[in-house]
Amino acid sequence: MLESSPVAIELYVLLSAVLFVMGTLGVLLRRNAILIFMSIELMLNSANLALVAFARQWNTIDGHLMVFFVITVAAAEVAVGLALIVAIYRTKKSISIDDLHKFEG
Amino acid sequence: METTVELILFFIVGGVAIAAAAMMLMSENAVHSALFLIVNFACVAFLYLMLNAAFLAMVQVTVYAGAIMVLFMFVIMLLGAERLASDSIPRFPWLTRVAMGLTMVFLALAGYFIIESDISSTDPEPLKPMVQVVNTLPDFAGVDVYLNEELVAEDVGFRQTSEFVAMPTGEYTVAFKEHGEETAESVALLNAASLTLEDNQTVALILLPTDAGYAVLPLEKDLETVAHKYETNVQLVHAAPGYNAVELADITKPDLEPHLLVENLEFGQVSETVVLREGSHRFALYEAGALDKAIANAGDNPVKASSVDFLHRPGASNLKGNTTTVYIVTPPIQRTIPGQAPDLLHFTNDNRPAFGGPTSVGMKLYTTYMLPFQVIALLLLVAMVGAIVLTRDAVPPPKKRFERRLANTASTPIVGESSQD
Amino acid sequence: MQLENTGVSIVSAVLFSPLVGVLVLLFWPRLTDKQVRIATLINTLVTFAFSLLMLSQFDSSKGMQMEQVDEWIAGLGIYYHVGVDGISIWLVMLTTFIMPIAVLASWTGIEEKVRLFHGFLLLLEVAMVGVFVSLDLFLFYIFWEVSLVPMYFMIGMWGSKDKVDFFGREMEARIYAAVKFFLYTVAGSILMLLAILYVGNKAETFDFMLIRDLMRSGQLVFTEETERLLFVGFFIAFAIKVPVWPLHSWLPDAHVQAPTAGSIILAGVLLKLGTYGLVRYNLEFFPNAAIDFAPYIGALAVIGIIYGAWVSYAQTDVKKLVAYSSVSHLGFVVLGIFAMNSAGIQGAVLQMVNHGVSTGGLFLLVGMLYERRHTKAINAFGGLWKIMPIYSGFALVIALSSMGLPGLNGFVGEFTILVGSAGSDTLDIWYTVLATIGIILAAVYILFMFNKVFMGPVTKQENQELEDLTWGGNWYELSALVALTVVIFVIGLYPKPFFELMDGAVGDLVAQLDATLQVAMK
Amino acid sequence: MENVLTAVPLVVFIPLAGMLINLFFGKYFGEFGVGFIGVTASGLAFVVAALLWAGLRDNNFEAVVVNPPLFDGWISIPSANLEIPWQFRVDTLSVTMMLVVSGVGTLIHLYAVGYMHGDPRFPRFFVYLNLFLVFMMTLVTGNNILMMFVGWEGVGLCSYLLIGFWFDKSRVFPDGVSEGWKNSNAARKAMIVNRIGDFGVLLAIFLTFWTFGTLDFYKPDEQPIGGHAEEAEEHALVIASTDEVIAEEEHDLSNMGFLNQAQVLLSDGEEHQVKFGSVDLSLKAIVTLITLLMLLGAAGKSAQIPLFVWLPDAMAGPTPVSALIHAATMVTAGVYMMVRANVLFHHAEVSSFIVTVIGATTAIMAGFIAVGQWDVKKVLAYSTVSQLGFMVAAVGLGAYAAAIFHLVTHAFFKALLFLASGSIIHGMEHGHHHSHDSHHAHHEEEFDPQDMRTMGGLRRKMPITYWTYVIGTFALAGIFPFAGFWSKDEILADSFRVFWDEGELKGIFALMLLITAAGFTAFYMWRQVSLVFYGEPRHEAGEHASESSLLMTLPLMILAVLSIFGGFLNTPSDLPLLTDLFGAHKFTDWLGHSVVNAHAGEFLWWLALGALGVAVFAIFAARQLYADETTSTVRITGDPLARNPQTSQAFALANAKLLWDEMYFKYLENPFNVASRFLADRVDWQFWHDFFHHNIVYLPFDQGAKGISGNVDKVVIDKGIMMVFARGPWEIARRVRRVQTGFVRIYALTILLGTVLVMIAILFPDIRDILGI
Repeated sequence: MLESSPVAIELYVLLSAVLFVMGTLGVLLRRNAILIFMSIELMLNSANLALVAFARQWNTIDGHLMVFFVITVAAAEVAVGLALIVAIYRTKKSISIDDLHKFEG
Repeated sequence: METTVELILFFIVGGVAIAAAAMMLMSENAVHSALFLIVNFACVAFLYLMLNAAFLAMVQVTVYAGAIMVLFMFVIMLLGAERLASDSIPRFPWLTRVAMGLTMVFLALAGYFIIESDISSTDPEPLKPMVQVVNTLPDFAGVDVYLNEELVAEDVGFRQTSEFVAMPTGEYTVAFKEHGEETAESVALLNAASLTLEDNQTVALILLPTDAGYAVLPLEKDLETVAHKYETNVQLVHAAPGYNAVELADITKPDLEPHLLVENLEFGQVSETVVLREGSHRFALYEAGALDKAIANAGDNPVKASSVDFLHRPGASNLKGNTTTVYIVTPPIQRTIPGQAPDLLHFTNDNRPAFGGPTSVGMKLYTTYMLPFQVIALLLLVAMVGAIVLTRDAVPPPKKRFERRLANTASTPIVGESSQD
Repeated sequence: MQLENTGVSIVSAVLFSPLVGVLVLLFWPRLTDKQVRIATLINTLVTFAFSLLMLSQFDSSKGMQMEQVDEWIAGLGIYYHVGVDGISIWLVMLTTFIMPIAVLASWTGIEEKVRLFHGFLLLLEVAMVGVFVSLDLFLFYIFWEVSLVPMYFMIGMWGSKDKVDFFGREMEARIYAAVKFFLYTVAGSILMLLAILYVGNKAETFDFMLIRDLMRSGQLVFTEETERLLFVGFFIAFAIKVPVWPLHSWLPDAHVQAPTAGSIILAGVLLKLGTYGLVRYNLEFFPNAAIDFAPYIGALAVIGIIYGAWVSYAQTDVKKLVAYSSVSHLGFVVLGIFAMNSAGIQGAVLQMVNHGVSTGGLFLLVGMLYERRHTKAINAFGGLWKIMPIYSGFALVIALSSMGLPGLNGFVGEFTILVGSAGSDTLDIWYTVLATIGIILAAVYILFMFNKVFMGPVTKQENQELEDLTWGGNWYELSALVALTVVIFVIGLYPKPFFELMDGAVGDLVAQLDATLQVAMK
Repeated sequence: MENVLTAVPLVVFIPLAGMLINLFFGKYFGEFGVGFIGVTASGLAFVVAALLWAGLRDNNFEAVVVNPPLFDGWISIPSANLEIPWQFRVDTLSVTMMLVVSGVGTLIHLYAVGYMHGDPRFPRFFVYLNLFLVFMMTLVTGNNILMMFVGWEGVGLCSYLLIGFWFDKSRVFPDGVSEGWKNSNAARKAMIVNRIGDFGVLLAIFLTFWTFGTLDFYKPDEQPIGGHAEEAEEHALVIASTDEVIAEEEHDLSNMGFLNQAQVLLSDGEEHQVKFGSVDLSLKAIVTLITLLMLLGAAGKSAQIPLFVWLPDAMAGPTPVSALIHAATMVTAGVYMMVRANVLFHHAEVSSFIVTVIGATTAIMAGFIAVGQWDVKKVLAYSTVSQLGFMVAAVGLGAYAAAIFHLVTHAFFKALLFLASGSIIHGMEHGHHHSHDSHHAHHEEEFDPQDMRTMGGLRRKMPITYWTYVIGTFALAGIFPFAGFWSKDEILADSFRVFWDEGELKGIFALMLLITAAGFTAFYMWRQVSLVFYGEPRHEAGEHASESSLLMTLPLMILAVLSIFGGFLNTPSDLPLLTDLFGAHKFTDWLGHSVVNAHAGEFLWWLALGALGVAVFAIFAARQLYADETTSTVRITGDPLARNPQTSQAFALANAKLLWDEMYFKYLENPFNVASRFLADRVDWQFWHDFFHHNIVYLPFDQGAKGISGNVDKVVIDKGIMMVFARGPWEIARRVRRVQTGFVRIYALTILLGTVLVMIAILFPDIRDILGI
């Protein structure tokens, strides 16, 4: 039986919320597609942190598994997303998200 | 004291994480942003460690900070995209204010949720009690054991143990019958009219014969204990009716005095857990007080293990780290011969793996989460193929390249070829 | 109601092996059109090889066999349950045999979106085989509906370039035909779905074998009214697909507009889904209603036989002529089925195969002509025998087979059906007499077509330079025709093994029908 | 020699092999090779047939059933008790047919090598001829009626292919139709008319199966009951007694072919009911039905009223085809079938009567038409129809042996006549070619080498043809001692016997009609001989005509010999000298081993002399009548009969073929076509496909939908509610649409906004608490 965490779990979750909000801001405010991607990664990470914290609190390993899956999906997403960016850059010569509001080559 | 240290650490690391995130957001250079993000990820990994998620911390560093971020860096460098997007004129000047406002509202709400929800005071889900059967009944080839008519162990042979079975909390009546006898009535057990199972309990039910019939001895085991990696737990159970109290000693080194582990254990009693180093051990079972007597007799001479009369001395047993071994004193197989020494039986359980370690994650992953795991793997595969397809250039067919190479060899042998690639 | 899961059966291999091709076509980048065709051909041939293997393992002394059961939606009593018996195995064989021919038929005819087309072909094969082998009503229904989709696209995307006048608005004929085909069939199958759901609910399982056992043991009984309604629900779906007169008006459109491969499959296999359903479900599940309705359905069949033949005689478009001849031929099949005796049903099953081969062959021939001359009008030809002797030789054999010349396959089927209907307890002798007139009319329209196209002097300049078949030039056409011709002769001269294999299954069915009939007659 | 009987499949397989070889490799062989293979295949089949004949004699004339190799069954449905094997039957009847088919066939093959010389599709012709032999042999050797039917349809197919063999001839007739189309249409007509007959045969088969449970004539270990095989010692059978004999014996019906079953069941004098679907019929009625349906089949194949119309048109095929298929062999298949089923016909009095009437009427009708024909082959074609009428009438009269006997002799002399006419045509064409080369002026004129009006005087140009033709004519006309005399006399004698001894009306009816028909026969034959051979040539083609090659004349000579002596096969019993020389009704005895009801007729002196007198008179009359024509060198414009007002109408009628074709077109073909077009265009397409589908199914749906959205809408909804429900959302949509800018960041912001709103919604109770609302 695991002892309860020395640091209150709420603190972890709050930290996660703060990071999430920062990620959100990144997505909203930056125009560089790569940076937006990185912000999304940040958001995913903050969610992961919350998951791990809850897992610690409730003493189940399932949260960890969820994080594991999120990491995997994130990897997949990054692979495809970056590939998209590269492809778009080839045709548009720009990765500014504002230049991409039309589906045309 | 420990709490304060951790708290301080948390604030430092959390602060760094937030700072790194902020720097990532604000830095104009994409490369810098990426580097800051790495710092942030490292901080999160550290927090994982503090939350007993050692395995995930490792994955976080290798996969995220290592692989994914390298990918980012690579793409940034490939496109030369460090400052690309900032040249254009900002399109939605109002967006900054709106976004800030909305996110702050979001944060406030989330914070309200978190604080109101009172996570820390919520107790974790209790574990269901686990039951295991140990058969020391020499009279039967195999027994089926029932708890309230529910079969928990089937065909457990003499000196064998069954797998753990999770049972709901509650009162139970234990009964058993010989395996394979379809019609046989279950054999009543003398002292086990009822057994109470509680949450988080791990119980080994030791079936043992008594002079009057058959009895069950519930042995509560603490498999949670995180033993040192190189240590092993040993317990002794006296389950031989009609025999006097016993004591157990470690006689791994025969020339030294036996190291007494358990003393004066009466029938039906269970000893405390003794922690030993892992490795090969020899034990000897004595009648209670026999060792003291021998020491007293010997006086100043050192008592050699070999010289003390013992009840039973099994061969060397190899005890592995992070396990619990239970030694059970049972009556001899042939009970008809009076005065014969009791037998010593042992069985070993692995202790539960540490929370958050690779073993626990892996066990869960390969059992409960097998299907999602495969789906995720497939997804990864598809993403990989997709990435290849997307980034694939309009490569001229290989045949053509071959022709070109031929043409080049005719004119400028090497330079022409490399320039094509 | 529980079924034990079993191991993988060869039936599943036959069923799903075309999916391999679909995956290859989906994911293998940069296949040239030719490679796509070759891959599809190989895939269909492998499927055919699998089905031959299945045939070799078939034990005529057993009923349903090579079954595979896997839990699917256990809560609703729905299983993945497949297997073959003497009836379905021949239809599976027909399907796997026709598919390579369909691929060969589109070897040069399809030039746009080749990969997609072949993907649809393979998907269609899965669906069609699935209908024949599925032993679960739910599974059956799914395959049934899936079979519509590829055909819908095949007609709609690769169909002819004709235009039709639709209420004063010009419309692509192929779109019109595709939509009509789709709507007709779907309209019927909705009724079937209702009936399936009712039966499944009442039996608490969707498994064909379980329901059959329940019915045979008298544990599942419908009232007379219900049984009739259910019968009609199934029948209309199948009748539209067959098509039984007067529900045939989608057929000429679909056939004429479809690409060659589409026509071959449509005539060769898809229509058989309906007749197969009649044997498998209507007779098996609702024998009382079937006996009650048999005279009326028999009448529709006979009308279809004569009407189809008569109407096809007046056609000016070769493809339309063949399409109407299908109405006539399938009238025979329906007649045989509702004769409800062994000869009739076995003849019907064999005739399904025969019609698939000979009418499929006719469509193949028409397709070849269309590719060469880009017209299907009968008047545009004449005297082709002189110009294309080999092609015409094959055309003669296939036309004669369609006409029912003894010694070729068509005769064996038609004869057996008519023997059955002549001795039927459900149909009067007049049905046979009138149906036999259909045989005369078959000669009338087939010979009309053959004479106009192949005989007479060559009068049109365009026809002078048509290319005949050679191994070097167009092996794909020649090999498809050779394969069809071989089957035509084999079934015509030695149909014994075909009957032998289906005798057990049909005998079983007929025994049940006879028992019901005995009760009904008292 | 009994073992030789198992070789019977060879009569099918040898021609099959020949056909396959020529089909696949014929184009490499050249004419000689192809012809050699074709003739050899046919000749070998004849050798096998001859061996079978010998073997059968050694086997005490007992029939043998042989299973072919490889094919251990054909249609076999155990659960329906339907078992139809491929089995060959060797008995005296089938061997007779085999000998005729392969014997005459070989000669015609040989002839065809010469006749078809130079044709671009020479190999194909021999493929068809051999294929025809395959099917014809299947027809005559099949042990069950369905196998016979295979051959039956197969020969029909070959007939179709061969009639239309010259489908590509582009010569255009005065009526605007090219010869190719005429040939093709003639082929199609033959096939379709035959199919109508097949309709009867098929129904007969179904009835047979459900009545007797089998389609085998006889089972393998079975001999015909009541035939010679059982009472080998007796020569002439008296039918009345056999019935009683049969009835007394015990029989296991389940293991019998249908002919024996019928024999047993019909002989015992009891009423047998047959349950047939929902109908109960007596066995007698069923047998009557079966025989009538068979008659329909025979009428199709053997060109009887009303289905004979295809045979004259079938002359469009090359002449060897006309000789082989449309004179000697295929057209006799109907007679063969009826004789094979003689048990049934014997017991079906009504059917027999109708058969007699049909046969006799056909004989006289066709004889009459033949008088008015100008085409040399058409005359022979109608003659064939007429002679087939004789045979059919013989069947109806119960003179089965006589029918087959006439079939055999007819095969000889009619094949001879056709081949000779082919030789004439060949000669005329040759002459035409020759004259063309010298006189180019006559180019425009279309020349028909088959028109007798252009011939004349060929006697000197083509002596062999002339002599053989005259022999054939005598044989056909029934001049003593040629073959036709004997066979025709036997039929006439039988019809008299039926009338006199049994007092049946059909006897006298047949006798009168057949004698008249015999007179017609002699008349039109001599008319033909006069017009073709006598006098002076009336066309330069005739002047340049020359005798055909030996390859063509050799078969003529052989057939001429057969036509002279063929009749002695079956000389009557009490003739002086001839009976001692050739034995008494040998052929009938031989046939009696398989044809149960075969019986030898008496020889009636007065009848034979009378018939001979009629023939001689007719020949004399023709000679007188056409003597004037033959001496003229001007082309005949009209027949002497047409010029005579008393006979002109009759001649016109004969010339117009009694308007059969026109009638068929008017009352059958045209209505069928019109109805077909009406059904297809009006009923199926305009009404059902377009009108019903569009106006009944689609439009109401469409209108209904529009009605709801239209009328109801315009009045009620459009004015009021529509504005709210329709215009409102539209306006909203118009504005909201602008949100879809395509800018991802705006979307992200929207998502965030949504999230915040959701959170507020969740928190709403708390907020309410806090605010104290």
